[in-house]
Amino acid sequence: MRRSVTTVLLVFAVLAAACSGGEVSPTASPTGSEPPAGGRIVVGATLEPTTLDITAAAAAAIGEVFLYNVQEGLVKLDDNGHVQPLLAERWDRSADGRAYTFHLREATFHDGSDFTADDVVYSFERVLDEDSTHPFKAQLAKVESVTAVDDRTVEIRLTEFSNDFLFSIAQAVGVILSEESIGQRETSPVGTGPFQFDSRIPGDSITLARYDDHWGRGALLDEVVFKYIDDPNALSNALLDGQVDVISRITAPEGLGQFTQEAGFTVIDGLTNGEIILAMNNARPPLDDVRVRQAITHAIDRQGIVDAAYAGYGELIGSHVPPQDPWYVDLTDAVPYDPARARELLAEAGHADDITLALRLPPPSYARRSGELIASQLGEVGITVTIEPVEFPVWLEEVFNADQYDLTVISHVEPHDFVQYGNAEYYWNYDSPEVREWLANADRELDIGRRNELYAQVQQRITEDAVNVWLFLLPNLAVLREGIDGYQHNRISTSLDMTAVSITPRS
Amino acid sequence: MNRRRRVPPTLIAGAVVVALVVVAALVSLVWTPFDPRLADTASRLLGPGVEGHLLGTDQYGRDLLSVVLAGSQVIVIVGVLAVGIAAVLGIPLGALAAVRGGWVGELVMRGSDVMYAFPAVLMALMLSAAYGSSTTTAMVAIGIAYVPVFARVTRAASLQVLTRDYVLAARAYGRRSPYIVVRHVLPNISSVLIVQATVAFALAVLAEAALSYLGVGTQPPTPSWGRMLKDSQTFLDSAPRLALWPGLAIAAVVLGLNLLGDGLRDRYDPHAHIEGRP
Amino acid sequence: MALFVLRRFAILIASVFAASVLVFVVLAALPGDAAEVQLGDQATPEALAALRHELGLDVPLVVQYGRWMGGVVRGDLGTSYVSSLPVGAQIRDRLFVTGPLALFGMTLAVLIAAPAGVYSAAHHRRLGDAVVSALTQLGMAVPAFWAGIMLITLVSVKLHWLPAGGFVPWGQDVGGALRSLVLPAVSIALVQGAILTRYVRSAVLDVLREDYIRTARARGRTRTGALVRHGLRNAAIPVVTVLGLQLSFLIAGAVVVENVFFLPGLGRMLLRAIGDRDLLLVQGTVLMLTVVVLVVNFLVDLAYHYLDPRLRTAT
Amino acid sequence: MTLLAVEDLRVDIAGVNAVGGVSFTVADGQRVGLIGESGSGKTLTALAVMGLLPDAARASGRVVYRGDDLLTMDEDALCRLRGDRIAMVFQEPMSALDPVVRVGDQVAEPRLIHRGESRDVAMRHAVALLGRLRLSDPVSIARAYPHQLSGGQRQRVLIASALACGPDLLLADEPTSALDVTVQAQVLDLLRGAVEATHAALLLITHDLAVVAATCQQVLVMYGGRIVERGPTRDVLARPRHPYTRGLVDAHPNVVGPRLARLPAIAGSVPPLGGFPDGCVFRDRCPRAIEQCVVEPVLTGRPRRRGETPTRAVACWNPVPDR
Repeated sequence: MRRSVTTVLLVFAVLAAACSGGEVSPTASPTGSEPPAGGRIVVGATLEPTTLDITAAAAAAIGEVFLYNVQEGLVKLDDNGHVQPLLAERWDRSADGRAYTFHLREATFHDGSDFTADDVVYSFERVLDEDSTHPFKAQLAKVESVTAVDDRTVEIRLTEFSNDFLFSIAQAVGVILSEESIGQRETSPVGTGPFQFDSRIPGDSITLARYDDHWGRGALLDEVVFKYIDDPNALSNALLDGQVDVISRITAPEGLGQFTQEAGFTVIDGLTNGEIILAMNNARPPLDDVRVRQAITHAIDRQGIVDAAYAGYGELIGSHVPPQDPWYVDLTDAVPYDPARARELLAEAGHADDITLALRLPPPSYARRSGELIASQLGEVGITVTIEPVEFPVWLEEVFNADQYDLTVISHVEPHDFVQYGNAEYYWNYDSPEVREWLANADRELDIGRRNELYAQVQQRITEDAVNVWLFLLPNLAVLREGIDGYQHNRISTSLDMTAVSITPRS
Repeated sequence: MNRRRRVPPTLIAGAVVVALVVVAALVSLVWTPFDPRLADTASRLLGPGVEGHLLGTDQYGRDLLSVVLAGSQVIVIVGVLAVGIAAVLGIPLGALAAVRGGWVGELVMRGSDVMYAFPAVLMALMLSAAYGSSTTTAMVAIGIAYVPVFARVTRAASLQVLTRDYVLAARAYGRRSPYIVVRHVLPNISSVLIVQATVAFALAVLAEAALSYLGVGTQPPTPSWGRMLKDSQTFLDSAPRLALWPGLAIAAVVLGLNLLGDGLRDRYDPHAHIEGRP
Repeated sequence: MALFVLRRFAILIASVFAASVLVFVVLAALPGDAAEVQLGDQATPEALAALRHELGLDVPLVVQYGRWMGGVVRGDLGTSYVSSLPVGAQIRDRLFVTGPLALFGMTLAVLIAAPAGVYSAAHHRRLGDAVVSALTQLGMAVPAFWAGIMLITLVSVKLHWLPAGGFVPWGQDVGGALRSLVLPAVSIALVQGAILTRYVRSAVLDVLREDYIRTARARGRTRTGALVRHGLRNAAIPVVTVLGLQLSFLIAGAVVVENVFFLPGLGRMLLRAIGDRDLLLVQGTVLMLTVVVLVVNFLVDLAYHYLDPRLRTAT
Repeated sequence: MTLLAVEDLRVDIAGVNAVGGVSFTVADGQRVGLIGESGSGKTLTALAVMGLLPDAARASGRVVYRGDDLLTMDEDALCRLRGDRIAMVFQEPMSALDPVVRVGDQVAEPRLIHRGESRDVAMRHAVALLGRLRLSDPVSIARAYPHQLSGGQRQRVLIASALACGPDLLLADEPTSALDVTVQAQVLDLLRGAVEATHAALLLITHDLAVVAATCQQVLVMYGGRIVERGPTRDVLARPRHPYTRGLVDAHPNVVGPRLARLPAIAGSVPPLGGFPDGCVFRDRCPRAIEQCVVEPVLTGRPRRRGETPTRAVACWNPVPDR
């Protein structure tokens, strides 16, 4: 009896947490009237996925098109990052939090086959398989077993309770595929989503069409086209010229001026999980000295960077957690911009002006632009910085995998990725046993309050240790043509969720 | 008929412009109104003349005039060394192909055909992938991409000279090919090569701008007109002057070099065929 | 004539083979590989090893080259292990964009350069010549991407005459496809046209100095009559060389214009493929590029033979 | 009847005088030789008559052909004359023909322009013409390209092309000097035969006295852009009155005449354009120079009958005595 009562309480707690928070829901459609159905939207995007197999590559570009639109998981993240039911109508969790029982909906895959518990087992087994090369396999490390109780019920057992479990399976790793059409996952993926894959012109666009037999309300649009334009000017011109109806990612915010004044354009300025950081190689002298790292933090004028590099768009953050996470602690001003203090600390550490650091920058514009400013600002406090721009594969191999760098600028887009501060192997080379323990405890902590306290301690410590310099949160900047509603405000998961989007035909 | 010997106006105009750029490059090594690399974000996007910035400041708060002046350094370096590489490799190859002919000539020419498959842009991509993007990779890439042009021009011009009587005479009294090339051929085709060099220099400047556009050219914080032009595009509505100055600078240099090329051609060798590659 | 064609064909094959080895070696030396790109920042050493094995990257270079070349000989350029799309098909689709773009651009360039070059040569040292020379100087001084952006801002965004970019597939709407190539072709033609004008002018000037032009005038031809009847064909010979060079350059060199107009062309694919370390795609493309360049040069030589009887009877 | 009358023709190139006041006449069917070393302005004179001077050159004076002054005629009118009524053969057969056009077409071209004949008719006419110039197998010659023919053949093609419309005046600028001696004689005979057959007048420009002697009735001797002596060929060559002509004749190795140990040569060498002395242009090299020579001599001679222009004249204050 005791077990079941606590189960109910917990379920209620989870649901409560899910609905709490008065954050802005997706751009509210006109109250009362049903949003118009039908129509076609061309979404201007910047990075085209090379492969369409969401289980093969980590590239966010794949999730952008397929996650939630075409391929669904048991649960889903809403615009504020809360877990919502999807293919699972509801679920119960055992008192010790180690067993989840999901009650599945009636649904069909685009290839016509029925969605059953076996598909869930098959999809999870595929990831957990010993020699699977799934990029996000580690997120399911705590999964012990996945068993189909009956056609409509699945039980997942964990080695121990994990706060992040539901959050993880709400994303790419938790996508449910149909075994029958697994073969075509790379070229024309199949799922249960409101849209189905229609066609692709490599180098140009991917087209999704409405799936009429969707289990739920289904999509409002008849067709969504993801049009790939990597040049920011070309993208803006395409919107001005009517070639595209939405610019899903703005990489040159200074160009936004031409849209706000023009009648009919709506500029979206939402949140993402992308913490843009100046990563420091904590293992490499003089960066192993915390005073040097603190000096570097003091030397960086983060608001100046946001203004110059991103035209003022983008919130400042003080640690490796975005504001929308429930355990967020505002440490923005913990280490303020103070060049004088920076010089003092450097002198204290015996490096008045003899430090030369290599700043290796990956291609994205936020990195290249911030990098220039950082080099100049560090120069002001006596640290000479040489900029080395590198291609993404080179950044991955030399910086990320082989730690051959002093400084780099990168945005960590995976949600809850501050758990990496517990991983000494991670490219920052930050090894703090206490932080590792807090993180581990926090994940298996059933009490949400206690969990948030532990995560707060972690944030405090990594900011004190000045492991990295947290520059600002990559804003979710987009521009919509007149008449588009239901477009997501924030970008929590990688998905560009078009399931609730509608368009009133141009007047 | 000594009218053509008078120095043609195009030569003077071209020489003046090119000299200006070289002077700007040298001066900017020592002095510029402000430090071209200092990004003072507080004074971003200032108009011309504000706070002592003659041309205003760019989106990062750097003094536009200083950056443009410093940008000339890259132009001179990339131009001179890229053309140097192309000439040092291309000319001997071309001469060899002309003198030896037969399968050697064919090999060199077909080799240069294959090289044409690697336009400067592609060469730069490969090199930047291997050694990181920088002025050097851009320069080497442009240089290598122009080797076939120099080879082809040298071979064509040498073949003409080799049929001249004084070469036959030299051969008659036992001069060996290398001597003939150095002593007779090269001096006589030097005018063609000079003209080709100026045209190649102009095309190298444009290639550097294209590479910067693709992000594989000169990297920050080294100022580069090509990159400035690229970065300024998103500011077209708010601050068009950011694009104006680098654009004018590139156009002026290329114009100057072409005029210099024309002038030299008219002055020394009116019948020379110019070969160049976009 | 047949002997000439045969010999050139043999050289063509040898050059293509040499290019493929060169390409393979250069690409294999690049740091970072497709496995790392695919796993991104989630990679763990074990996952990398497993994926490399799956993609066949853990096999010695020579074997990889052998497999690739084996396929090429059978006309199969293999399937990209990054995008799992057949390489041959991708290149073909992209060539249907870049090929017409290059031809369209060069046709416009010739339509600009031929009249302008001849006009300025015929009006040598007079106003006409100066005006054309000034315009060509301007044309050559404008970076290609700049011309593109200006055209878009003016024609597409302000006047809405033509699309601001993108490409409507030939299959779907030939008219639409052509419309999407107009502005890119014009921006190519501006730069290449200017360069070509200089060559046409120089070639025509040389021809006008020839004796047979004077002989033709002695027979009663007017100045223009002599130029058209006897000058142009002789001037065409050096111009054809340059045309060949420019055309083969545009196949891969138009990447900048393809970027500005977001056309799914060959250059842009190559740029992306190198970034993704999609080596099979890069190798296939560069191999095909080499073939195109050699074929274009081959055609230029044939054009020589057609234009210049002295060559035709000599070999 | 005078066909062509050149009166005080002057030609300046970029401000430098190359032909200084030349006057002569050519009658119908008459064959006139224009002798002079290179640099004497003889080619420029011919080009001036044809209106084909290089761009940098300016001509003045009068060139009257059948009553019309060619110098003032507009280009279109000139084009109608050239190749039809007045034709010209040039010196360099190697470069005077368009390398990329078949020989037949180039010979037939005047017929196309002036007679409006179709290509086939003009081609048949051309082949006939080539045959008349004793070219073996004229049909294949017509189909051939210039680089496939020898120098002699090409010169005959040029002559054929010039005579295509039966002009009444043919200008020939050193037509044979680029050919070797044996071929030279043949081509000259053909040229003379063709001209006589069509009663055309010939103005033959050459530096070779033998060529003039064999072909021309009248001869004009040019030096430094001026005609220094004029008269019937045999008369001038046998008894030259102007020291320059005298020097030319003496310098000519007479295969038949007495064997001389050393051929006499004219002192000094021909000065570059614009380098001629004022007054008599030859005075700096003339053995018979007297101080009056500082004044430019006028071409004078005794008319056989009053009022007639003298056929025999010389421009010299101290001419060689008439033995």
